Amino acid sequence: MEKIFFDAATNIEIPSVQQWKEKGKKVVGYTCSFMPVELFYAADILPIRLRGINAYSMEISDSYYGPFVCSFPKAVIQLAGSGTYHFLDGVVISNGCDTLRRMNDCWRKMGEDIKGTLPSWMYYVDVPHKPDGHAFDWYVNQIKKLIAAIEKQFNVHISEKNLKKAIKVQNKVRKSLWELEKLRRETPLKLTGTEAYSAIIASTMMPVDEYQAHLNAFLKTIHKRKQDVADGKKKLFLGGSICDDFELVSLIEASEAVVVGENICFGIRDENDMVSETDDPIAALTAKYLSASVCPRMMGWYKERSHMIINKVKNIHADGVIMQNIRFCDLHGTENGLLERDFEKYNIPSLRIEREYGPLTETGRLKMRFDAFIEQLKSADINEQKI
Amino acid sequence: MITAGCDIGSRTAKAVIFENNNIISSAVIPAKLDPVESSETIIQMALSQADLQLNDIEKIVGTGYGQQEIPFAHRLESEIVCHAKGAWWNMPSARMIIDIGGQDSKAIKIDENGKVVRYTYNDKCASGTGRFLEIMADALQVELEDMGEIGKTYKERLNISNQCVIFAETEVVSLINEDKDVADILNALHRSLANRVASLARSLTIAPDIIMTGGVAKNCGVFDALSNGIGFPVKSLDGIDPQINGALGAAIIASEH
Amino acid sequence: MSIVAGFDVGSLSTKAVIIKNNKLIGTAIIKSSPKPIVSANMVMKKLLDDTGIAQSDIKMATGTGYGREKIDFIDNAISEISCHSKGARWFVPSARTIIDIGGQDCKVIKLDKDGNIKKFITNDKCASGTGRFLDVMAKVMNIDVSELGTISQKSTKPIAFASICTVWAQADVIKHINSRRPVEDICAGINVAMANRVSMLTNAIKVENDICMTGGVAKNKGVVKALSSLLGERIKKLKKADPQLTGAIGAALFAQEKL
Amino acid sequence: MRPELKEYNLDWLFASTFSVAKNLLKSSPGEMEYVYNYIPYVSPLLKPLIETGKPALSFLELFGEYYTNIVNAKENGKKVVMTTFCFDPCIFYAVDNLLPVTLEIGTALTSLAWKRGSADFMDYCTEIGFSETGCSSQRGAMGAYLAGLGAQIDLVALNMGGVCDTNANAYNFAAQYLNVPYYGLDYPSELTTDEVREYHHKDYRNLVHFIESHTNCKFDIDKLREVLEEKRKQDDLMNEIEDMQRLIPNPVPGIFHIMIYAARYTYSGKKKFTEMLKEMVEIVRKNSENGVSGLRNGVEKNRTFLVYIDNYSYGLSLYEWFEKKGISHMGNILSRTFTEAAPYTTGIPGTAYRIDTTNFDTMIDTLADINARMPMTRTIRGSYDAPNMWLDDTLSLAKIYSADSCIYLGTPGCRNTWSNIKLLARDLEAYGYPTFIAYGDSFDSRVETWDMSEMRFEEFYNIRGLL
Repeated sequence: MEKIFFDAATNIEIPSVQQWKEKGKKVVGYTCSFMPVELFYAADILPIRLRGINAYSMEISDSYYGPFVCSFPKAVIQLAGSGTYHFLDGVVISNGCDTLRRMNDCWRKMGEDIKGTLPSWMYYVDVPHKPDGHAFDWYVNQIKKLIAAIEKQFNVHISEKNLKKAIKVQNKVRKSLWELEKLRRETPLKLTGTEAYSAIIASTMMPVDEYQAHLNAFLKTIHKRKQDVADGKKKLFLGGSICDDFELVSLIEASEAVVVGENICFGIRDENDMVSETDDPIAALTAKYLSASVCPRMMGWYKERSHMIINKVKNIHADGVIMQNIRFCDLHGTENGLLERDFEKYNIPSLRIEREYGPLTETGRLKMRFDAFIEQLKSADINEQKI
Repeated sequence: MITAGCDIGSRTAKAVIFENNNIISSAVIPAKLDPVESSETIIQMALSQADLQLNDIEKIVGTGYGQQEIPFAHRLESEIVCHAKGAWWNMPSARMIIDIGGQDSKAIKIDENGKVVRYTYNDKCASGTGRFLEIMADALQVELEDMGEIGKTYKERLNISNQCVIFAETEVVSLINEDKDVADILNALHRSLANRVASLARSLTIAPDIIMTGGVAKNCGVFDALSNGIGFPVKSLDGIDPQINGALGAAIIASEH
Repeated sequence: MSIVAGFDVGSLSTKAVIIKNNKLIGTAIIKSSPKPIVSANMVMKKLLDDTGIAQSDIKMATGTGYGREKIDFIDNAISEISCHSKGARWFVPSARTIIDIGGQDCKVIKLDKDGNIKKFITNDKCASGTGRFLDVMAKVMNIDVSELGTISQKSTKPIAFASICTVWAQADVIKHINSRRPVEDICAGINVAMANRVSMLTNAIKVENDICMTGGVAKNKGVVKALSSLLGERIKKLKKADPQLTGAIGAALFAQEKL
Repeated sequence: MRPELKEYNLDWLFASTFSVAKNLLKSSPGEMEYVYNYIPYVSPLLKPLIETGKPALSFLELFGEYYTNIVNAKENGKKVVMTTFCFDPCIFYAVDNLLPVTLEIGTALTSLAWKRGSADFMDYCTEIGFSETGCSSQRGAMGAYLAGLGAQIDLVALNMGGVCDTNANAYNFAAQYLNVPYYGLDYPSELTTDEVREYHHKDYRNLVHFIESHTNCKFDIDKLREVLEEKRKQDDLMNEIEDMQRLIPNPVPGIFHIMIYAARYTYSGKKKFTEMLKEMVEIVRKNSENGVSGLRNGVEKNRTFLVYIDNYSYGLSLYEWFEKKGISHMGNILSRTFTEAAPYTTGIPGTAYRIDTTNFDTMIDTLADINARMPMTRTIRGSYDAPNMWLDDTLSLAKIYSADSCIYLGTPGCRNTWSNIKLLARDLEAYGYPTFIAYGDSFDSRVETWDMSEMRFEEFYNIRGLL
């Protein structure tokens, strides 16, 4: 596996971020896939996704968040409270879900108690729960306000030219990521889900130019490979709650399976998942980040979502689907319940699990489910042969 | 004036006899299924140690989970008030008391007069209670009393993360399967418990001195880990078995009324 | 003559069976030690001692259960879901829905008419729907877990508990013991709380007849009765052997197929 | 779900229970006692309710009528819209052929009066795929409608987008599951800016269009005006009750909060609700003139403000416990009416609404403004400590009502408040309000039994010296 990607996906303050800082440049953390990273690159600021990996205890976050709350934002607060995010020059929080938006409140309160944990700049972006109409206009305005706030805070100017350039650069990354996705559909399959997924996560943690170079190199290596990593294994699709703790993917692949696609808040959806390079940049960013990023938080769009997900499962030729949700993530928990019924209609075998976010210290119970699911898929094969 | 405090918990029963601002005897036994039996046995033990009869005691205050069932109590008081009182009597500089009990854990904030200002108890399942250690001692087949010392000899830093005691037990079993050392597992358990309890104290905002009371305070592993979790040194009671603190507080309250 | 064995190393108990020509010729159940390998060796020794069969006579052995991958003398490992399905069909060939309440989790499995797994569901939420729940409660009550069923039968008024968390429920149980509520009502309340959790899981998979319950909890008449009434369906009794052996029997049957 | 439960239609059960129960008021005390023996699960609710006299009759008539209408909806050619509390349903009554079903009210009533509460319905939701950790307030009644044990739902419309994910998510699930049209209003995190106001208005116009297109009805301007004028009267009456609640002792009987809660989210804009409120005002006024507390024994020892919602899962146990201890229930977040005339909105521009019935546009804008200022849509949408949000509201209300202490009651399904309550409690304590966080579930007694909760309440009031 590409070590550079693996390191970027499993650590927070990676060497490339440190090098970026050493050049005297700024780093800003953000929470959701609704955040147009282009805005920051246009100001020569490095945007990184806030993550909660490697949080082994919750003694800090549990004193702000209550008990019946998803462990992802809790893990982020725990890390922030322990100083992991000390290098950030700012944080932008958006209302991806209720618990995430409350991270803003908990973080500020923590800043009163533990010195040095509050970044010098905290900004809240209000993402509407509708992708079109007046909500579109609202988000255009939110982006404009964010631009103004960045300009003021970091004493920079975000020009249209730079914005357009940043869009171009990100589109190139998206094209390469799509390249990667296409490779995951091929037989022989030349890369595992763990490899692909760590490359995808790394894209949110590394400066874009550096990332693009590594990704190009990685794609080249894959092309040269011969071995089929899916030989004798079942191809699975993974969906549901945010899952940057990709140990889960590795655990699935420790059974006789390989993950060939996901839909979990990272990566790109399809080849059209691009930002227009000709339209007004802010409208173009809104179209991509708001209108095209319909997630279960946008109530009333389930049909479009299920259509998109089922198509993806079919296109990647998955043998089955694993749908997971973090405990207390009702948005995905419920959507998984609806999807389960629809998968059944299309004869797509599926397995639904609920889990805690964070380090997998105990894998027995999960592994048993994955093993059994794969046994189920295999016994279905034997039956087909009989018929 | 001779008074007594009787603390009938879900796991242990404790009694303290108190005279002229002094503890004259105390006793601890494992709780019996019948709380009445527990209270009668424990008070008799404390009385015989002090060479006294039940009618020598002027006032008895009962506390703890089974307080309603103490036949001879003149007055009942919540564990929270009793623990606060006991710790404050022992150490007037105490402003925060952490008590890990059998069924729940509490963080209590008190003022300079020992009055409870705020308190909170564990909110999620029981991974922050004494039951947790008991179940784990069972799973690891070690004695409850030895857990602290064994845990101190740890070498590898392991982690137990599950929120649910029962699933945390699964984690422990899987660590045993991986041939992890018992000391390392114990150390992880102590940190896990201490961190859950630390969040209670943190949510009230920390105020020194912080005293840890209750039977679990005798477990040096949890005790040390608690200081780390809170980010502030935790103190133990001065010269008193932390387990009798609730009964002590009850006896003191009896003497005040 | 083919002798095969199945081992089910669970978190609470370890089970093993020997099957010869589709017939059960030896069984053993022991309490699990924390180390699965130790449990497996112990149960193996007991099995061999009881039946007088030599280990070398066992042509094929399959392991299942929590510690399945740690057993060194087995030829292959298969998940509990598959083994319980297989084993249940050995008891009741018409079984289509299998409910297994294990120490760490509860599983409901739906089979097609040929016994293939169509779908399964497990509780990930909390331990309150698992065998450990009953275990913890019995301990508080100071009775053996096997008595929960019989004692509860005398109850006319099961007590309602906080059934969302095992340990909160335990606090309730202690409270009721302290206030001297009848033991049978407490036991019945525990069984009903358990049955409630399991029925929710079972209904989620849409039951098909016949329904079987496997595992040790199947021996608890209180839970079985409460569950039947909640589901509005009869649960078939496993008669040919101890239901606790189902997983091990299924494992042995897989071993037999491999021969 | 228990097989025997599938025999009964929930709406029909309610319709008949309430219609029959109102006859009780005509009975002699002896006859009443006799009947209570036959209804051991409903009587703990009925007894204290009936003791309130006239308003009880109106309450029972109101709900008898409400559920009878729902039962007969299809026969009468009416469509049924599933909606949420904190949505003002008066808009639906401005359309001739539409009837709202408010899930949370159904859940609360089931929890209050049914033997096993709404536990079976809640579990049914889980069985068909809904998240078990979702809010219990919807899961209760929703289970019945999804299982086909209630009216057939034709459309789903609500206002919780941007305020509460779990809520909107539940309705979204119901709409997808039943395959019926869905419209959800969405709210930004702010309240008072022009940009937000414009967003509210545009969003609400889409709702109007949604209703018209799915009912094949045009809004009738006169009907709309009639409904809004009725609502104005109701607001005034509620404000009057709230204003008198400031007196010491508080003359408002605690159970009025449940009665108003249930009625305002089902019968807003309807005459029957106005009647009930008038009768309540009369009682409260009389109490205040006599300087009597609304508590049955007349002695007020403590005034407790509920910073979030109420509890319905233990029947009326909490209310009865308050009565026993001499604690005045100062209402909860759902008791509030954020009109311009409300005592706690004066002087804060943009936070209150004004009913303007000049023309169709002003009325639609009014409705948009009302919905944006319903208790939760107003208070829970932004950061807990942002201006005019949870902390601000709680502090000003606690002050206005001379509260001695605060209690948080909610459900483990509430992501918003469980993410913030520790912070809020800390702030309230700092302002001198002893605050207790209860872990039970307002609608599901299986989370924490009343025995355990009672012990915790008892502990809190004793230790903090509040009685």
